[in-house]
Amino acid sequence: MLEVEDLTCLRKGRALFSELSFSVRKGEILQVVGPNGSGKTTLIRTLVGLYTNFRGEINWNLSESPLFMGHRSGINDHMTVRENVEWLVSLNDQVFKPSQLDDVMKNLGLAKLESIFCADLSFGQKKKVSIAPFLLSDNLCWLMDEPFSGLDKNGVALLGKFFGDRMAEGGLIIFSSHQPVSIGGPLRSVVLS
Amino acid sequence: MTFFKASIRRELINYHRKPSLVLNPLVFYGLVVFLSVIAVGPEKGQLVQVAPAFIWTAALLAILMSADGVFRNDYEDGSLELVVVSGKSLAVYVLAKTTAHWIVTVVPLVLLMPLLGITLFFDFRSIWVLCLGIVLVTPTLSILGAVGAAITLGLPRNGMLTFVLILPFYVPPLIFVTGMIQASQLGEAILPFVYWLLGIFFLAIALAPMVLIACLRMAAED
Amino acid sequence: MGKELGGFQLRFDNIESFLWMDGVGLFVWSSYFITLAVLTLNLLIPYLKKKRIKKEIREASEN
Amino acid sequence: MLGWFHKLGSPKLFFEISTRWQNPITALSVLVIGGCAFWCLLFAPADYQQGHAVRIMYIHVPAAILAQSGYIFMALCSAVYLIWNIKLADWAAKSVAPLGASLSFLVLITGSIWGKPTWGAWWVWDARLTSTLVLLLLYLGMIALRGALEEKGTDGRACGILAIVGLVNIPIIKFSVDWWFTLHQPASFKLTEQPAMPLEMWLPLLIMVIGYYLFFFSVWIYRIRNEILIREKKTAWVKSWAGSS
Repeated sequence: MLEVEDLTCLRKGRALFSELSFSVRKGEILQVVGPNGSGKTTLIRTLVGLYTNFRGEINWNLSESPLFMGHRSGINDHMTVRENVEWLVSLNDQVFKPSQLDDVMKNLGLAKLESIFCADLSFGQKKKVSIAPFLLSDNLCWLMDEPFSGLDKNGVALLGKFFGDRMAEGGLIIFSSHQPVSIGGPLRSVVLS
Repeated sequence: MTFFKASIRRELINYHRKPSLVLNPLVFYGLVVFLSVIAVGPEKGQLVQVAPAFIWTAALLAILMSADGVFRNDYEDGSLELVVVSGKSLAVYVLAKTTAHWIVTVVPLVLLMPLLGITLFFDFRSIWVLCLGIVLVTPTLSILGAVGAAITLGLPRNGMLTFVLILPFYVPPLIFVTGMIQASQLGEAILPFVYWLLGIFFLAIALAPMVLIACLRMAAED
Repeated sequence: MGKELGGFQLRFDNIESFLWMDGVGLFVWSSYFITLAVLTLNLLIPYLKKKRIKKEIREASEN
Repeated sequence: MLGWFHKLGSPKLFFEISTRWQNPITALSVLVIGGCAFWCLLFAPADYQQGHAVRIMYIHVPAAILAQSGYIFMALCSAVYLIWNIKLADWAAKSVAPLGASLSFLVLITGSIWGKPTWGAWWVWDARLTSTLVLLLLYLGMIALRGALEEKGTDGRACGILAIVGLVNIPIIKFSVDWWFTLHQPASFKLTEQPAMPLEMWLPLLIMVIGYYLFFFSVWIYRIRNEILIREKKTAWVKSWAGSS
């Protein structure tokens, strides 16, 4: 679980948001909402340890570091979809069978694209590629920055369903979104102004 | 170890897909040497005397120039922050990066060396020493170049700054490696130079990872 | 050579020899003047900058 | 120890304390350097080999000492900043760079002017001149990196890291340049093989070095105060300071 107390993030001497307190338990999903520039990305990056210019306390109580999806996709344009997914998965110490990858690709609507260079994919397709390692992993703690942006209607519904599944398995998900999202289950939110 | 293998494989795939990253430094190197020959003149005695100077200067510039981009792609597409978050050893990551960079820039350079040596009227012993010098000095140059690349990471592409920052640090390796060639041409022992170059290399590989990791963490932060 | 001045030995007989310094006067004097210029600039630049900053802060707080 | 550090790390406190010190130190340094210059020009003995040209030594050597110890000082400030995250230490490091660059420039200029009457050439690729040239390049690189990163606000850590890398490298550079010099040693007059300096020469030199140190710190204080004013310009105490006097 995660507990955040009195978190204040500073950017160029100015407080982006101040004295934020919340906690997330296993089996819960937390949505970070707020308009552009309210600090959603910074909050996610702070939680994951990428941003250090903050005051307050962040306590993770986890056995392994969470899976992270950043604002930038982490997809290398000169590698194929499969190579990218393999690399991303190896970062998380996971192994998978080829059949598993096929299933995930089919689920994401990326079947038969495995040997395509990622430079040739659309923005939404790339987003799906960066979602793939999450589905191939046993790690139930996810931190995602704007996972829904760029996805089509089916993609949004699909990711919402994945969220619901993970929650049922006792997962802990924190994601940011600038638009309201419905998932298969209760959703708590932190609002940044 | 698996992470090292995965990283280095990824690097090599990238170089394979973008052969210009391998070819451009090589062509640049050949061009600088060619222009220097034009400037010095084709006379044999003179060439043998000054050729080591521009061979090394060209190698230095070519390596530094190509090293400037080693982290850029990963920084821009967000892979770097994923590596930082994943908790994988950044030291292994930078080691894989610089090793791959060293392999793809230096191996062609060593292969090119006999050819260059013959056109510059070097005898076989000098060519051998030249290759040895390349193998000994370029790891240090690669590592220092990576430090420059990491410090300027996140700035708009500006090769000049990396040059200004890192070239002063290239002075010691340059001194020892040119000294080695000159010693061999004068028929003196080259072993002391080998020791010095190795010493500098070990120092660089011991200290550089710390610096590189700090720089990469910093770059991932913004 | 020279006379005693409070325990110190004066090394020159007259102004002319002081300026000439056996032929190296130009070198000695130019390096002293360059040093003077560099050191003065080192003091002057931050001093002027401080005045400028002060003015800026004052104007900013008045508006 | 840490508490004391953090207390001194407060920009406001440093500003207040330095207000009292800056003018006396500046005045003292001008007095010492000026007075000592008279001593060096009028009363110091001429060298038996170089004649009066040795008087250049009195302004050249202290500048060289300060250019080098300035770099060490800068690296130390950077280390303090990187370890304890005290912003003032970063500003302190930043304030050293232009000063150090100007001093190493001074070393090179006076060195070459000194070289003409003694070596017979404006420039000699002597070990010390060469490593000072590298030092100047390191300072210039530092300033360039600051300039490039300042807008993003990440200049402190990058420059700090570079300064420390440079500190590790300076002895290596010095050593290798020495080696290089012995490899290519030209048959010329060497300054290093002088007999021990008599008291009436090294005493003014020592005083000049002290004067240069005082000068270094007075300029450094000026620069760091400016830095504090710029970075803290929105705080109440800076506004009241600007309004009051």
